[in-house]
Amino acid sequence: MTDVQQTRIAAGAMTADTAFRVRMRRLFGVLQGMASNPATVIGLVVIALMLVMAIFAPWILEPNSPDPYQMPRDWGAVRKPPGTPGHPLGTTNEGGDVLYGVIWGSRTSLQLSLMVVGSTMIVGTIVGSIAGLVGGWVDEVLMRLVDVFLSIPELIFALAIAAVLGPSFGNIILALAVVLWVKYARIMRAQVLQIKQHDFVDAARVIGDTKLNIYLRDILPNAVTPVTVQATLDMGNVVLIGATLSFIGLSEAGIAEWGVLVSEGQAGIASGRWWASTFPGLMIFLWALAFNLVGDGLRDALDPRTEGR
Amino acid sequence: MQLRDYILRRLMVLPVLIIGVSIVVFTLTRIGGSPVGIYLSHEMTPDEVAEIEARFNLDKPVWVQYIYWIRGIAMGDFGWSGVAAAPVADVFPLKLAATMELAFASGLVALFLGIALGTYAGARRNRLPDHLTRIVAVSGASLPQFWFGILLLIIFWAHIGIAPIGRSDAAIFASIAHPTGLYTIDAILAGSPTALWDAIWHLVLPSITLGYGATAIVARMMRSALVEELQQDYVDAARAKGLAERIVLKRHARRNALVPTVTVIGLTFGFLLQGTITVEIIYRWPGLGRWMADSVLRGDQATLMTYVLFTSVLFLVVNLIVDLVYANLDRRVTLGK
Amino acid sequence: MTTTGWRNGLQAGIAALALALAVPLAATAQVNNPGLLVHAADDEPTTLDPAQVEPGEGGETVILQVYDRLLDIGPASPELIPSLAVAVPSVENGGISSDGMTYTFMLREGVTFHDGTAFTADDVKYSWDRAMTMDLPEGNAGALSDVVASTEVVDDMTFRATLSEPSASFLNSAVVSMVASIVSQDAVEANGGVEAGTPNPFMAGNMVGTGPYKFVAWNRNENIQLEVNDDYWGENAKLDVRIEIGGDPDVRVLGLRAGEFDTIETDPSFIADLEGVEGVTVYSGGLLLEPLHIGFNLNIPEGALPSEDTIPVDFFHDPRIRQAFNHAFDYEAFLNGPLAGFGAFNAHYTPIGIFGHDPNAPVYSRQNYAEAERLFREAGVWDEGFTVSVITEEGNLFALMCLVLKDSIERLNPKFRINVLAVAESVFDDAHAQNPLEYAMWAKNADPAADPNFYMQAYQHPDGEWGEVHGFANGYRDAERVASLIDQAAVELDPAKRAALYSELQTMLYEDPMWLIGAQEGVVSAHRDWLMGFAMQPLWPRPSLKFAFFDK
Amino acid sequence: MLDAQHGAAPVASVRDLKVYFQTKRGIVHAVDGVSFDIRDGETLGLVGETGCGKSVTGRSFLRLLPVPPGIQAGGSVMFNGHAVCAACAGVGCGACGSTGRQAGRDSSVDLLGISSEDMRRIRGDRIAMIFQDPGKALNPTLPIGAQIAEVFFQHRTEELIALAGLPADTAGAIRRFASQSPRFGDGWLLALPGARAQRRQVEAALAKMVASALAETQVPNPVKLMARYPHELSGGMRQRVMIAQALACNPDLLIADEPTTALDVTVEARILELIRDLQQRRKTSVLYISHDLSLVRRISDRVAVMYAGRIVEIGATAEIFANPRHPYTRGLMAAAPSADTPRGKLAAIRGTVPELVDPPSACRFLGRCPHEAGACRSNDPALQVVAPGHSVACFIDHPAPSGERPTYDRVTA
Repeated sequence: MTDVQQTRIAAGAMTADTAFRVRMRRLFGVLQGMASNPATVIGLVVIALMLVMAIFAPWILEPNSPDPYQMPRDWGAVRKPPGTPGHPLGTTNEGGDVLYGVIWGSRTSLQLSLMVVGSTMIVGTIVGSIAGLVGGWVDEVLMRLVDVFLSIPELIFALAIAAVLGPSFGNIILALAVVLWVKYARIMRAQVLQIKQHDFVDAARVIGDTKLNIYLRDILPNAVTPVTVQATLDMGNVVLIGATLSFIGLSEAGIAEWGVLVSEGQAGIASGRWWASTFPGLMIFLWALAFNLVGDGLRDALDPRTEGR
Repeated sequence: MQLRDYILRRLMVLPVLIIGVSIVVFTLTRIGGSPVGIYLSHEMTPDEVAEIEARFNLDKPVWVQYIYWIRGIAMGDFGWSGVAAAPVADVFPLKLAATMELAFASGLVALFLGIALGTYAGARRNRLPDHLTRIVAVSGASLPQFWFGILLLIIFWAHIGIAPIGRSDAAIFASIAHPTGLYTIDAILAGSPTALWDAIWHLVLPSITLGYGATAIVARMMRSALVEELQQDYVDAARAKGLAERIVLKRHARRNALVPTVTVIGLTFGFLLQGTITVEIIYRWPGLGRWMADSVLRGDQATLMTYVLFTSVLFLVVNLIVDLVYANLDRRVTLGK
Repeated sequence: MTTTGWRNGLQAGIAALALALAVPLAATAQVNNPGLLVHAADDEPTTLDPAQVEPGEGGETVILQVYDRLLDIGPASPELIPSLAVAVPSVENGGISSDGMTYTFMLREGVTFHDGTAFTADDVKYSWDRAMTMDLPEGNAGALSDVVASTEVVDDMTFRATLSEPSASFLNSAVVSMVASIVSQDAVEANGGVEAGTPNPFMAGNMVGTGPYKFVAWNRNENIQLEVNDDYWGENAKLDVRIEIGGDPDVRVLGLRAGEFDTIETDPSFIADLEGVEGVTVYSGGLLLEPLHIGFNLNIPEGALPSEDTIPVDFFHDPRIRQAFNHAFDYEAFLNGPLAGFGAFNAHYTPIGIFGHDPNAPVYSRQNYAEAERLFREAGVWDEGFTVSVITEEGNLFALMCLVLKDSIERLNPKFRINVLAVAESVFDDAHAQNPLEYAMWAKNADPAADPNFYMQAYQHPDGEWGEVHGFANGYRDAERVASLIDQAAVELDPAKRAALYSELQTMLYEDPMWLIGAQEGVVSAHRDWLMGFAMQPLWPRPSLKFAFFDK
Repeated sequence: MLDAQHGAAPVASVRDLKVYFQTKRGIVHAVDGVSFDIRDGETLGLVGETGCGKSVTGRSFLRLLPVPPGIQAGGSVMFNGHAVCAACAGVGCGACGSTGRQAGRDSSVDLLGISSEDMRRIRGDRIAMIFQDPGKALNPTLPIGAQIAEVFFQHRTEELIALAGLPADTAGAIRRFASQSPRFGDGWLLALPGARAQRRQVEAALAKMVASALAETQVPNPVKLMARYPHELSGGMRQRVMIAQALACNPDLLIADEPTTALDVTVEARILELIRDLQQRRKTSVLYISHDLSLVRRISDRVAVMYAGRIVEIGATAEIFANPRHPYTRGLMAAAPSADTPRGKLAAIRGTVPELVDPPSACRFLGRCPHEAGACRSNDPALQVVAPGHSVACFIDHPAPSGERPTYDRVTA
């Protein structure tokens, strides 16, 4: 009996250690895989540029006082075309500087996506983990709740929530968070269930590890990859849905956010004032594209099946 | 036998999900404050406000209101739409027909185009056509539809002036009967080429706008499914039989790649349904999506509740059908379990 | 390196791009849709029933075309003209009794409803009684029931109304209002009849009137179709009508430029896009009688404000703060920006064009930061600052006015913060209908009227409609004086003396403002050149057009 | 090098075959200069560990390598196809001496050099292949019959038309149907009454051919089997179907790539027997690829041992097993699975197959070899004859250029 146990302990310790090494080697492989895909590299570069723009926005363009997330409105210079002195990308119907909107919009978008993805990831991970670890009726109830949430098409759901809460950027964040956490819960639960089957988790259990320990050391790190892929894709997706909600009219007026700018600038497109929505629209497109490219690249790099035979 | 158990289980869960959705929807609209704001004005006395609330049973406890709502739905009464100034149930079928026509047109185009594109790319993996298709696919999923639509509108409607907006020419519309509400079908039934052409012509730009993203989804799925199938042994086995590459691709790989691609129909359907909102706004398409957007902005809760509930049920049913079809189609699924 | 360096480089390149892309749209020369007038409307009606329609709501436009009223207002002047009544009642022609209590209308013979039934005095009585009986809260029945004590059919072609008290504005405000439209008794009785407090679904979506247009169809969210009534008692309309509903403002502008629409509803901010466009005529003239205003709430319930707000509930009790807001607002920016120059400064409640407006009375028309700062300092809020929310409807001029206010106040002192809550129409209506109001400030426009007394009662009198909701009595420097001046003016029959009273009020209220009035909006409209007989009458429901006059 | 007792020209000769793969880590030399012959009618066993390149070698006969990332780096695979006896269509008759072959009409082609169209004609007809896992190598969504039918469509159109009782000059949609090359609109054409009848005839003929092909593999009730799907069958049955499909056209060469690995041991024996039996009846040459030495010993006439992209030893089965020369072969034999060791494991040889990215000029077995000497580090041994019909690539049996010779006694750490 003790013999068997000891062998198992040894095996457990060894596999856990190997698992870590395998993970590190895989991570390295993933990075290498991503670097070899030109589309992913382009995506990474665009994301880097966007991040630089977002982080250094206050140094690129003087923040509007007192609220830098409000468009600086020059009511005396409304609807100026690009190339107007002081407004290289033109101005909006409210005299807002489009360049300011484009640059500070990256900051707003970053906030939006970080807040939504961050909160949904945390909530989803916790709920999914609880469902997967506890099992039983808790799992059943949580998963039915998740199913109900997944039954409503996400844009329509977010639209309904934002509509009910009233138009504001904060409410868009809230609506998206309410809608999107379920994806992570589902991924996380599947991961927990899958990894629970693995030998090394069994081994750890045999040597008397606490559940929490097993979870933190073995299960959580293994689940990081699919969650990361989903989060990367969501970083772009969230901005896209947010902008769509803004377009429909659920944003608050006057903030420096790309979706708001497209929707406000839309009013002038008919009259040849293409700039106020074109540039911010392009930014939404690039943002979503970049994260989609990287998310795709990440998924491909993580997917063992795409390795050459 | 396993398949039947699976179907039974799915069918049993369906009502649970629908009730769940209805509770979520109902709760949501009650959080949002008064559903009758659209009728109120500041000239009203509190008595008058109470009178309007009583008209909509808002003086009752919340759970009673929910029962009223569900009972109404069961009897075909979805409430009164303030925006359409008519019972929701009266206007809904007309709007639904408009939206479905648009969604189906886009969906069909997307399905065929997506499968063709995905096959083309998947068969030429890691070569130029594959990279180009990838760009189409990723950009399709990243392109803000409302922005794309506006750009098309500007070019083809405002600048070149060849594309129309709306759903039909009013005069041509009036010239034929509309038994189905799907104008293309109506035109065929009426045997009027003019009306058919008019209906199709009005469909073109909205379908492109809506279909682009859907094409991307299908193409992407088809590509990866095909790449996966092409790596299977049976493809090599088919080649080893001396089959021409064309037949290997069409009869074996593509055919089997279509099976997992079926699952994407559910996803695409949701995408199209959501997309109709912005596309209908832009192209003045008189469907559910535009009505919903109007209702959202004007606080027409009866419409909003019906719309969310209906689209969810539709989404659920379509996904259920897709899953069942998939389980049936893919014999490997039953084999594996 | 400064930011200007790279900005200049970017500018040069993009200016060239701008020139290349801003190609003018191709103009269409021939007349589109001959025989049909296509009007692009802003809002979808919520109802087509005169007894249910809310003043200023989209359905009024359609009701104006399809139903007739006893009297009408012509396109040229605000004078009343006969319609279904053959004469405008007056004391001289015996239509108004000498005590001003009974009005007798001689009706037009040989008029038929669109369903073929004959028009008689019964229909008039039925229509008015119907509106007053239904008394729908959302409708405007009060315009009749507030003054009409009883109605009576004298004979087939004579109708008499008895008032509850004399009213000089009965004809102007009640008889021509949409709620007083004459509906077909037979049609209503055949479709649900009259039930107190309950809307009639048939009438909400159908119309049987006597007007120059017959109702054909209402395709929700799409269009409303009307056709010429060939049996009209007056001059026949020339063009069938299709009212296109619910396009975005820019789609309407595009459609007009492309020639798909003949007339469009627009607001001044879009006029710049239409000026100089070949084939399009921009009509502008006169001012709307609906000042754009922001209200100060002096009656905020404790704890009701949004959580971000830092002001005390009695914030606006101090007239200096209200004055300071009025001084700080950038009027020129608002007029020249969102209103594109169409409008006038008139910072108090006797609108330009209304009797009693004193052009010499002081108005807030220029941003005066020095004065605003002085007043804010005096009121003791300068150093600490404040945050206050202003609620308004999203997506229109009101929201833009709020943004101008936000910029004006926040630039004056960064410690001052204005949150603009631009919400859905129904949410706003809901908030706006509460008494007491749970927001410190809100923005909208005033309801139009023809007489100064209406504005004074509704918007300035401490016991008036808003005086009560907003608690003006808490804030006026001399509430009794304001009340008595308004009451005096209401009954003063000598125009000169009355004008003097209003003049005094204007001066007084300048020092003690209860509103911030951004501007009085100009009347603007745009239509295709090929449209003949274009006329506007601001006293008609917006967009103030009668399609029957048009031809092309 | 040719075995005297056969004397005939080999059915296939592989010369200096090199197949490289482009991977993220570099170019993998999966097959690196392999030469051997397959003699007419013999069974050649190709053994080695997983990843040694034996499957790639086998697939090279059919050019079934993914183009990128596979690189056909060089060498040749000469194939001497036989012309089918005109009298009996390959069944075997008096005219051809029961060989089914028309004497003197053999043609030799380099399989690596011909056009893909020519290659396609050879595949399934002259050279066929059986795959490792019949569950994966059969299309899961097509009935068995339809899958075997494809071989006949492809290579036996004429016979099909003849068997259906149609004139040999049948053209148009029916011919296209019988050769599985439909054009757009053929569906409608074939629905026409006249064509439909002809089509039925073709289908009936086809069913007959498929059934007889299946019957060859001793499956019960072949007609019923035709309508079933692969997943409805057991593994053994599936492999029988694969074999029927492969042998349908009576090929000259059969590549059997671990055909029994995925099967139970009991089934394995029966399948082996079947292959053996069919091979002997039809005089088909077989390249039998396996990692299982004992299995190869049972079925092969000759054995080639592959290691790391090279053939290290080749010779008659008896000779090899009696007198293994290469240390790797010896290692394999020592590790030969007995009844209770799990299959597919060669646990006794320490280490693993080296990565084949840019291999150095040294013995590939270096590092795993218990007898390695200095010469093995700097020289790459080539295959040399050590006995008649027995070649080995090791310096033990033929000195390295330096003259150094490791011996079996020497064991280094």
